[in-house]
Amino acid sequence: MSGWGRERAARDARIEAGRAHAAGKVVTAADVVALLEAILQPGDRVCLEGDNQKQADCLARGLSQCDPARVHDLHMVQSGIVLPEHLDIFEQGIARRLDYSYSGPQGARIARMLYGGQIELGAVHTYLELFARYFVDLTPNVALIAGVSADRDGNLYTGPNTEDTPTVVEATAFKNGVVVAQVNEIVDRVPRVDIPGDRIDFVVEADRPFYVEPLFTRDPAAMTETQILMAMMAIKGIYAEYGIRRLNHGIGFGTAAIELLLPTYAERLGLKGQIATHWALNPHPTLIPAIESGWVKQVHCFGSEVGMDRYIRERSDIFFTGADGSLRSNRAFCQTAGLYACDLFIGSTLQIDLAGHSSTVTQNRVAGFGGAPNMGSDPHGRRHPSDTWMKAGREAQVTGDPALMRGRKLVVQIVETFGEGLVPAFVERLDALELARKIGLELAPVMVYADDVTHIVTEEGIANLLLCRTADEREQAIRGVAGYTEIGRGRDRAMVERLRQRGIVRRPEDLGIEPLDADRSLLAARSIKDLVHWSGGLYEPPAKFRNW
Amino acid sequence: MTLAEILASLFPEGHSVTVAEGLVNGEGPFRGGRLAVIGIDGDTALGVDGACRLAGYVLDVVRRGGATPILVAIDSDSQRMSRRDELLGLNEYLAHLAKTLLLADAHGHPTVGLIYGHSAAGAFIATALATRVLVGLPGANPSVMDLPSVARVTKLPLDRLEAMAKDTPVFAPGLDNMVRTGAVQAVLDPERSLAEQIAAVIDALPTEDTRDRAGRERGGRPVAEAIAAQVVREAAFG
Amino acid sequence: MEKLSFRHTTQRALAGAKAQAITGVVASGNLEVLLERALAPTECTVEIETPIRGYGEVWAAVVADFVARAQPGGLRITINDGGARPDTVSLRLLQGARLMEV
Amino acid sequence: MSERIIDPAAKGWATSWYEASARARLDGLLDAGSFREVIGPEQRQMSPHLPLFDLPRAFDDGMIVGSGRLDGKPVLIAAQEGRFMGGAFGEVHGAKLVGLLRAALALKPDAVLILFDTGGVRLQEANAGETAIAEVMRAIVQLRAAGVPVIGLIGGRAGAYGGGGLIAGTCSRLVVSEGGRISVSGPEVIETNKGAEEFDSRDRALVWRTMGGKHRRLTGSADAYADDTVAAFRQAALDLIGRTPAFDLATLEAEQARLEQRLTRFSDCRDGTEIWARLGVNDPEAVPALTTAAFDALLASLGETTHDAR
Repeated sequence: MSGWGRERAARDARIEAGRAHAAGKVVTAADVVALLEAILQPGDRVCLEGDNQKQADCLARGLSQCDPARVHDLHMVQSGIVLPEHLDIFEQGIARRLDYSYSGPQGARIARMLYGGQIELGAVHTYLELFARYFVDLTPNVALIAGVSADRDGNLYTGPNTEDTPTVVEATAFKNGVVVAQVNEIVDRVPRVDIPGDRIDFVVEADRPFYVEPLFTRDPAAMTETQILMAMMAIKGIYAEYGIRRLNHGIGFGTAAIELLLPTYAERLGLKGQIATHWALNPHPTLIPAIESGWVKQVHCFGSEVGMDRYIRERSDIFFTGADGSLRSNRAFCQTAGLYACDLFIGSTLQIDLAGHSSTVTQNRVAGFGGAPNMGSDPHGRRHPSDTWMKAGREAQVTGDPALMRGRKLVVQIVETFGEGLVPAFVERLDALELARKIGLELAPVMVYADDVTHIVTEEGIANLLLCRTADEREQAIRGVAGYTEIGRGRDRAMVERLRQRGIVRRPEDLGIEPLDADRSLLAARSIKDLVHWSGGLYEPPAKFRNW
Repeated sequence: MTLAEILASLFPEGHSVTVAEGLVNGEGPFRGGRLAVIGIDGDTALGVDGACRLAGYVLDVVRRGGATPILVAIDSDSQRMSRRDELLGLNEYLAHLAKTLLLADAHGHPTVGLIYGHSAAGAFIATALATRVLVGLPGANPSVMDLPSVARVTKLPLDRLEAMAKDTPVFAPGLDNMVRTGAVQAVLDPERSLAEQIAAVIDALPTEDTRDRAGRERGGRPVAEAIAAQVVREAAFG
Repeated sequence: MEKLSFRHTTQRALAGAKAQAITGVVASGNLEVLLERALAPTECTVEIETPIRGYGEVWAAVVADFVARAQPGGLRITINDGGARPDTVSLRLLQGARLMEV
Repeated sequence: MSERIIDPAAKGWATSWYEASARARLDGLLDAGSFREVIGPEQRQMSPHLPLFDLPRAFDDGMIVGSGRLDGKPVLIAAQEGRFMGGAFGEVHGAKLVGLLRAALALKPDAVLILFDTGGVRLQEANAGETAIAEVMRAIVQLRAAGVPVIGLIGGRAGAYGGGGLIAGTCSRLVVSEGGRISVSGPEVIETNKGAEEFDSRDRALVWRTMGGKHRRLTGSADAYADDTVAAFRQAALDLIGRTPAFDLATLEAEQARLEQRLTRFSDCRDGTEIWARLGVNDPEAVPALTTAAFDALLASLGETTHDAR
């Protein structure tokens, strides 16, 4: 037998073995375990689809019920470690090695298991980085994915939460891998074909619809005056100053407050049309008032958001939708858009050190950062100018030929100086370093590196790190907005005042903002119910966010 | 004492008091007239159905007129905790039951609560605490919440709560603590005739709500009486 | 509970004639501030009861900054803290001073 | 230097009852400047018990009482601060309300208004709280019998739970907003004791269908439905003052009949929507999303939700 075609033959054998448990391509939920045991080989690289939003949970349960004597030592290559089953399989010996990107609720458990040696860790990637490796050296042998519906030929409708699916399928199906899709229902004809059927080998009719986390829903009722003050400063001191039109927001309350201040505070500042028009952003419910007020021109989404589907369908002028009318999201493309086509990323973090490095990892939690490190970085490959980008570049430039100057992406951290339980956000040394030491990580889990951060916004003011010329200036600029934390109280007051004269540190009063004006009456919506009203009843919030 | 023992001591000549599904209703001869008895027996939770029936019994007594005293004998659980009860408006049923007792009182029916077992929370407020005077029998165990549950909610260690409970009647469960708070006027003597003791209680009914005064005197509610009195003194229209 | 007490001298009395004001509520992460015009025109006291121990230095810094900024001469300020963050404390103090200036 | 973006007199929003503090509710509800507080915060009549638990106290113990005028009418008024200890009844908190109700017996105001916002009894002072609730209920009944209406307003974040729900059931009239909840056992308590199968407390829509303002208004548990604004509550209170039921045998017999009928008609209903359907609501699933105007129209079409039987 010749040396070529072995992968194809192996793939055909797996599919042949799986067919015993399928009617055509269709597999019942009850036969999932048998199917997986038939198609999986020990040591396989497996992508079990799941990120910070949707989860192939039926397949995850199935995988965790496989016999470890038959299915073992898998190498999991997947975006998210989110469901308990994602870690159960390591405890059971079904999986051994892990390369991933994001872990939300399982952050503490994953830290314990790493520490206990139950997981052999490759690396904690960014989404885009892991996707890239799918095409180079982490190509899955088997992909277990999730969609809304499929027909009997395997044509797949992902629904609004398309997210990672096209990327995962592309890497698997075109490199001799096997693709299993769980769907909520088998239909005669799918509303639209997100993945053509010839890339899907098996379709599992799941016992219940796949889980989606409403991760991007922020209840305006929980928004504080401090967050509103920070949002006012960001709008006036950064958005207006740099004329930011193309941007991405994180998921925190500070950025949600910015979204809710656009039709009120920013409108009164005369900024409509000047800022925040084009977005790489999930469909945040808190963006509804700005959309309805005509602020927003276009939004491309990584995924969808629970309850936003009807609204999006009726706002196809703003969102990317298919011929069927529903949202088409795509994490890989949206991450790329955020990286290369946005002039600003603004998000929150748990810890910032004196240089400006930041991380959401604490001593006992390996959070994983998902997309934030890509959004929150200056892409050196960018070659198109914009006024915003060039202005930031000018501020950063100190030496060299001005004709060779390039721009800078604005990467803004918006944090309250103290977090939950009076935990300071500013620290001498990131907990991430201690965690890396404890579990032997070669690379400390830093979310945004200092050299990518351009501004830090706190309730005390804005530090413009672009304008800092020395490490000492940078440290004092950070201390200068660190409030009453130990870092803040340890500032050189005279130097901070000098930085203030140069506009490197700016206080609310320097921006013409009276802190006592930071009032909840400024919010375009003060409750989830208000958002429903803004949407004309189209937004259908998940039950846990309702108080009616 | 059990309900049967209580009824025997109250009505040596016999009575018509029955218990059905934990609900007590009936009457017996008392000082030449009658004494009506309603109540809850057997640590039964009080839900919408039971509260409605008990309220009906009280209204029957009022409708018949006269000055028949009403004894509210209680050994109950808390209010019945269920989705159905709340859906149907349990708060209205419990409040209605309390109101019927307060109405009976206003119509000249002396109302006396007698706690001989457990009672808690809404069931306690709607029944025994809605009488003119509440008395107890040794062994009774009224509570708002048991200490392990208090420990869970307050996130305090149980042993610390138990130690605190010894000197702080204001939060700890038990008859003695309800006596010191003023909610329970007196503890009766199970060895003596309950008929005589209840008669004495009725003869000495206070004309107004004296529970906060008792709470101050007994140290279980040190400031309530003074606070209420200050509001009465100082409230005025500008 | 930890009790803290600060006494400051101001350059002037706080404007306005309002005798008393209260702002905020005692809730998790919040606090209530009672302000009374009860002292000599260039004196200010701040008394605090807080369930979070060990933040005396932070309170001292917050109060000192507030006094320097608002010049709350004449005020006796009493705080019931529910575990508020320093920025919230600053905000409530300034809100309180503004209420008294009416 | 600093520009003033907000003119406090011309805010874009009407003051939300749900969001407002107890003091802000009093301010907005009563005629401007008419509120006279009794035992104000400067008297520092705080809980004598909370320090034992190492818990912070509030100057007013979460209960603000006093007198004021409502469109010129003299009223006594009490407001609970739902954010302090969940608005729960402690010794001082409860005694202030007891005192106010007793004062009303002599002062004969046009009404006593109680602005509920409470989770029930404060566990750290449970016996005092529970006894105070009993005292409050007795005092309310005495007042009502003396011809003074007692009107409860419910729309705060803590709702009217536990003993608060029982006190509410004793009032002459109740105003409720959509966000307001009235119940004895809270969803979490039911779930803890009986399991998530009985009541999934995280299903907020279920919580409101079971004990929320619209359900309570539709079933006649509350007499008026107000928008979530202080102005709407003021108007609703004014509307009710002049038409409150007497407290007598006839009223309680009517209430008995009303409550018995409710049991007969809805005893087997598992969900609010089933009850609403039997009440004649055509599209019960749509009720939670109805605007105030649409909900008012629905109420008018049903008729039977308004009664004097309480």
